[in-house]
Amino acid sequence: MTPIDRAFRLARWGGVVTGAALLGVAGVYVRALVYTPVERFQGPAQKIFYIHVPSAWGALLGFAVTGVLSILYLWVKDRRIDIAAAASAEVGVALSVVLLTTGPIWGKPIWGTWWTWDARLTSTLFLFLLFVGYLVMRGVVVDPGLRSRFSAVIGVMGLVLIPFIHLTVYMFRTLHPAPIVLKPSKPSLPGEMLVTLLTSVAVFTVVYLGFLTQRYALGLIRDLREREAAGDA
Amino acid sequence: MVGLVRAATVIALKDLSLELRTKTAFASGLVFAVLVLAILFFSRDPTAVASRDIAPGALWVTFTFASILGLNRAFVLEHEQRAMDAILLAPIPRSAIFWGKFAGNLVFVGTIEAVSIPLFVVFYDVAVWPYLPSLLLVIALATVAFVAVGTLFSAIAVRTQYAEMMLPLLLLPFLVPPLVGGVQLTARVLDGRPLSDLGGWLRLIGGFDLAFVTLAALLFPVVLED
Amino acid sequence: MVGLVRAATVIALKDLSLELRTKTAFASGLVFAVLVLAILFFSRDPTAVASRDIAPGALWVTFTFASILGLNRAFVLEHEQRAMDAILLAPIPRSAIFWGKFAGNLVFVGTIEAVSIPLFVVFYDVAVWPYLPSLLLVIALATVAFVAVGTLFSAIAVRTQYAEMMLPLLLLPFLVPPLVGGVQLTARVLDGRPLSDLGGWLRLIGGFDLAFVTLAALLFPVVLED
Amino acid sequence: MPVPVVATRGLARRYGYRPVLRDVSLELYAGQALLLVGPNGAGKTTLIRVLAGLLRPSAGTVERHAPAGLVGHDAMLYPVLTAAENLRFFARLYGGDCLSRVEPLLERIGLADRAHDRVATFSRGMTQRLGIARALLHAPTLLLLDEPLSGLDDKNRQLVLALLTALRDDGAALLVVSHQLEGFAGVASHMARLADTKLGPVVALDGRDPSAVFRELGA
Amino acid sequence: MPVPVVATRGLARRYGYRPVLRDVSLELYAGQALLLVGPNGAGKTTLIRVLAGLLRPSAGTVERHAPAGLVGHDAMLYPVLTAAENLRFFARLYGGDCLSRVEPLLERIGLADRAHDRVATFSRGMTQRLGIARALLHAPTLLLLDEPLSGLDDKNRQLVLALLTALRDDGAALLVVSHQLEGFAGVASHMARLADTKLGPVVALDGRDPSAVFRELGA
Ligand code: HEM
Ligand SMILES: Nc1ncnc2c1ncn2[C@@H]1O[C@H](COP(=O)(O)OP(=O)(O)OP(=O)(O)O)[C@@H](O)[C@H]1O
Ligand SMILES: Nc1ncnc2c1ncn2[C@@H]1O[C@H](COP(=O)(O)OP(=O)(O)OP(=O)(O)O)[C@@H](O)[C@H]1O
Ligand SMILES: [Mg+2]
Ligand SMILES: [Mg+2]
Repeated sequence: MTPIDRAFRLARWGGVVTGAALLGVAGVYVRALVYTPVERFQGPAQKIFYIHVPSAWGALLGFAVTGVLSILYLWVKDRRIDIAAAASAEVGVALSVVLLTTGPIWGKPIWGTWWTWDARLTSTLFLFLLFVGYLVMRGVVVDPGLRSRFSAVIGVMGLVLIPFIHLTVYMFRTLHPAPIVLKPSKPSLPGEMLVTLLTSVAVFTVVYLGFLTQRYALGLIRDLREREAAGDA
Repeated sequence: MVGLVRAATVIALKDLSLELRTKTAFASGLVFAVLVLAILFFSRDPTAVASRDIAPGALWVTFTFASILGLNRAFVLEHEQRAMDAILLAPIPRSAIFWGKFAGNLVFVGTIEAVSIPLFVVFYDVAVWPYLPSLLLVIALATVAFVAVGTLFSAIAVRTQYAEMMLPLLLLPFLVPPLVGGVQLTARVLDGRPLSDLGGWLRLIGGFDLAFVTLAALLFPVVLED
Repeated sequence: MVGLVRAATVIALKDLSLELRTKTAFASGLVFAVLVLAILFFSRDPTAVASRDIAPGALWVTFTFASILGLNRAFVLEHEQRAMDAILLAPIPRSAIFWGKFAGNLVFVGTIEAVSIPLFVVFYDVAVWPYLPSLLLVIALATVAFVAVGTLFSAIAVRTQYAEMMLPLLLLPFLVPPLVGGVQLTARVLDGRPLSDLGGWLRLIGGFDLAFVTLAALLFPVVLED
Repeated sequence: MPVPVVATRGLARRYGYRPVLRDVSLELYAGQALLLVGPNGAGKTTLIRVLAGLLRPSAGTVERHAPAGLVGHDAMLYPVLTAAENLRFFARLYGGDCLSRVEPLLERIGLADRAHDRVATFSRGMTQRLGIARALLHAPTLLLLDEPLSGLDDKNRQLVLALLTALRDDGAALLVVSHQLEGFAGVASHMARLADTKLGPVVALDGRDPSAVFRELGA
Repeated sequence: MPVPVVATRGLARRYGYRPVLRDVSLELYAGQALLLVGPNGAGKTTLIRVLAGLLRPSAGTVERHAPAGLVGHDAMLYPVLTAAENLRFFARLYGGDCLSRVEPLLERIGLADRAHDRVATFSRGMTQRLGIARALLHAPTLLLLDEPLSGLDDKNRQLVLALLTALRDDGAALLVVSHQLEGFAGVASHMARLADTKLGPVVALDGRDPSAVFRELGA
């Protein structure tokens, strides 16, 4: 079985996982809309919560993974690490788009404003922009070696940047709700909602993994094709 | 070590002598400042907004854009006839190239800033003189941060064949902490608050400087390899 | 005449296909808008300044800088291996080169603007939708003006070996009328004033367009000769 | 009598105040191939750029009856575009049936297999050849070539020389600047020397070897 | 036995995934002058840049015992600076007594009178010579020259060839890439051919003419 066949099989698996995960999302929403109580103060608007929060989780996960892989690449210099990092960045960007659209949609009814420059929002936003730049750069640099090294450098820089942006904006007053699940005391969310939230977070993690495998496999295939085209053993 | 400092100085001086000959930094600092000031000035309804309230923002927007143009310049020059290759051949530590460019850019951006500040005083008649020392400290801190990152990224940008667009694309996200910090501090300083009140912001920018100057210097050689 | 249009189209399409391939205009429009917005936001004391009051200024500062970078790009490309010479050899009217570049730049800057406007709605939640047509008209008018002048000057700048700095230096003074006009009009439009009230400004910018598009087209060949 | 494809009368060119060409009068007819030699800095490139219409003469006149095809020191291509994209762009600019000549030309200069790689990734000799192809796109009746063989290996030197001979025989007028004379015996019909801003007499080769005539031109 | 000034073992280089050099093993000793020939796109420039340390090999090793002097396809100068400023800048970068060599070098390559003009205003041959001067600033014991004669007129070709011979006799190791072999008889001590990514045998010339050996190298 040639590497390219293996890559294709991986891509198919990725597809399967993604498909299943997306079904899961649908399921979560049935549960969210039908079986989960309507939040007292926010009303139906709160339902967006079950996609907003998990996508936030997925996006941040994606970017974090890219950052870590970038460091790893500078160490090992294996092209597959670079491909994986890029794949993770792509998924991260996709999920941040979801996050950055659901957020404001939610914000308008709740906060009465589309946007607020609060710590979490702003850091997400710029993280998103940084990785847009990352992807544009990858599109422009043709030499794979150069592309990998540039990407890694940006990835590492980005990883270090985030806490700073967060801190920066944190020194402003903040509208965005404080963590309500990941906090020392016990979760302050009605059990029903909490369960729904946690399942949807789990589901989105699978979505992330599914997309990641797919993009990674595709990157691998493109890479192998390039080598064949160049007639390299 | 001596070699590093010497080489870095030689490189920085070369860039600066060019700047001295052309005065572009000086001139564009001037023009930029005036334009940004004009736009922001005319864009606001004087009855609604006191100029004082947007002066710091205007100041930093000017710094940012004037600097971005300057940063690109530094490596475009090296790229034109591949002069950078000849530098790489010389028996000098590669980090010397970073420090040289970094120093050159600092002076360049510094000039732009030095030119614009008086203009703000005139336009917005904010009384800076009493607070000048603290103001300069703040500006210096913020500048170091984004010049360091800018130097690293312009070395990447120049090799993408779309340097003009690529540098801002990569650099701008990194400007948030230093700029927001710079702006906040500037505003507070102009309100006459003593630096001692501003420990938080100062520490933030200081930390940012430390982190990214180091990181940029470390990663620079990776970018040069071919 | 046919020849002119054909040649201009060919040139514009070449630049645009490059842009489509790299998406730099789109991406940098995004990043620029967000950053300017962020800086201006964090720079003001929210209690003192309503975001509405600085929105127009922010909008136009973004347009200006994003465009300046784009304008430079257009001729740097031609200059790299003297490809422009090969274009000059072709049996086409030289003004075709101007119109081609002009069109290409208009689309480029237009993209940047198209990307930034929605962002302003979101960030400043200024209700533009009702005024969208008038707003677009105003933006279009001002844009034409400075892209025309910019196209002419970038052809000069690229041959000074300091293009990055020289273009803004030459261009910025010419931006004052369209920008101040644009800013004023934007502010008024957003206040819900009907265009009929704004005749003065509209005529000013309209006249500026007419004068400088013509002038630029006429002077362009002079700039190309060697 | 036939009209020259390009003719200059009392041509002069200065850069700033440094005179580079003084009183150059030259006539080039269809089917002629003039080999122009001269020391570095003599003004050969300047002359060629003036003839092409890229530089305005400081004095004197230039009459050109056809758009020139020019091969210069720079390839005049877009490094970010592929070989094919470059040629197609210029072909569209020239209009007519130029587009149909792109493929054959790439074939002819032996770059068909690299047609879809960006010029930035080409070796020097490959770029040089592509530049020559660019100059031939519109089948020019006047060809100005500034050191066309530089950077070319043996095989490609022969290939280009053959190409030029064919063009001359088809009635194009050629002006070739070169520092290496080998191989031009078959191509050049005339020869002249440009030195310290002055153009020497244009001598017909009549089959003599350029290197021989070179000495007699007093180099 | 002496150590080579530069030696490669099993050297390979790819661009992206296109292999350009495969398993190149080469040793160059002080006083040797290797004339490297090969078709366009063979990988000569790539090899030189790897030897100079500007490109990382994809596989294999390079050992260099001295900073190389490099003449490449580009002059590696600042067009906005004058000839003198360019040389002085690089001289300072190399340190030592290099600064004192600037004047003599400008003299030697016949650019003393143009020392204070910007390189942007130089003719091709002038730029080429200045690039060579730049490479000689630090009196390198290893010289890598990629088509050093391109763009040079007769006189300057002789001048550069003489310069190279002198350097070789002073014990420098030379690697010269060139498509034109005339004049290298006196300079080159060895010759090799690089073709489709492979380096052929290095043959000693022993006074034979390169063009003769060229054929025997199976070009
Ligand atoms: C790092 C990115 C983000 C994370 C981790 C995140 C996480 C969360 C969490 C956990 C909640 C639930 C809080 C609660 O209901 O009490 C929430 C609510 C919300 N988020 Fe986000 N969010 C992020 C980005 C955004 C963005 C970019 C927006 C855009 C405006 C946004 C707008 C909102 C709104 C409007 C709510 C509802 C506020 C409320 O319940 O009062 N969030 N977010
Ligand atoms: N743009 C310029 N500005 C000022 N002087 C110039 C410029 N271009 C060329 N020169 C000068 O004009 C003279 C002739 O230059 P030109 O390039 O025509 O010489 P050439 O005959 O082509 O030399 P080569 O054989 O080296 O190519 C040289 O002295 C050169 O320095
Ligand atoms: N930066 C690059 N990216 C991708 N491919 C490249 C790059 N540089 C060179 N190549 C390819 O590598 C091969 C060898 O190029 P190189 O410049 O070494 O050849 P060369 O022997 O110097 O040819 P010439 O005699 O024309 O100078 C060519 O096929 C070229 O297309
Ligand atoms: Mg010349
Ligand atoms: Mg080569």
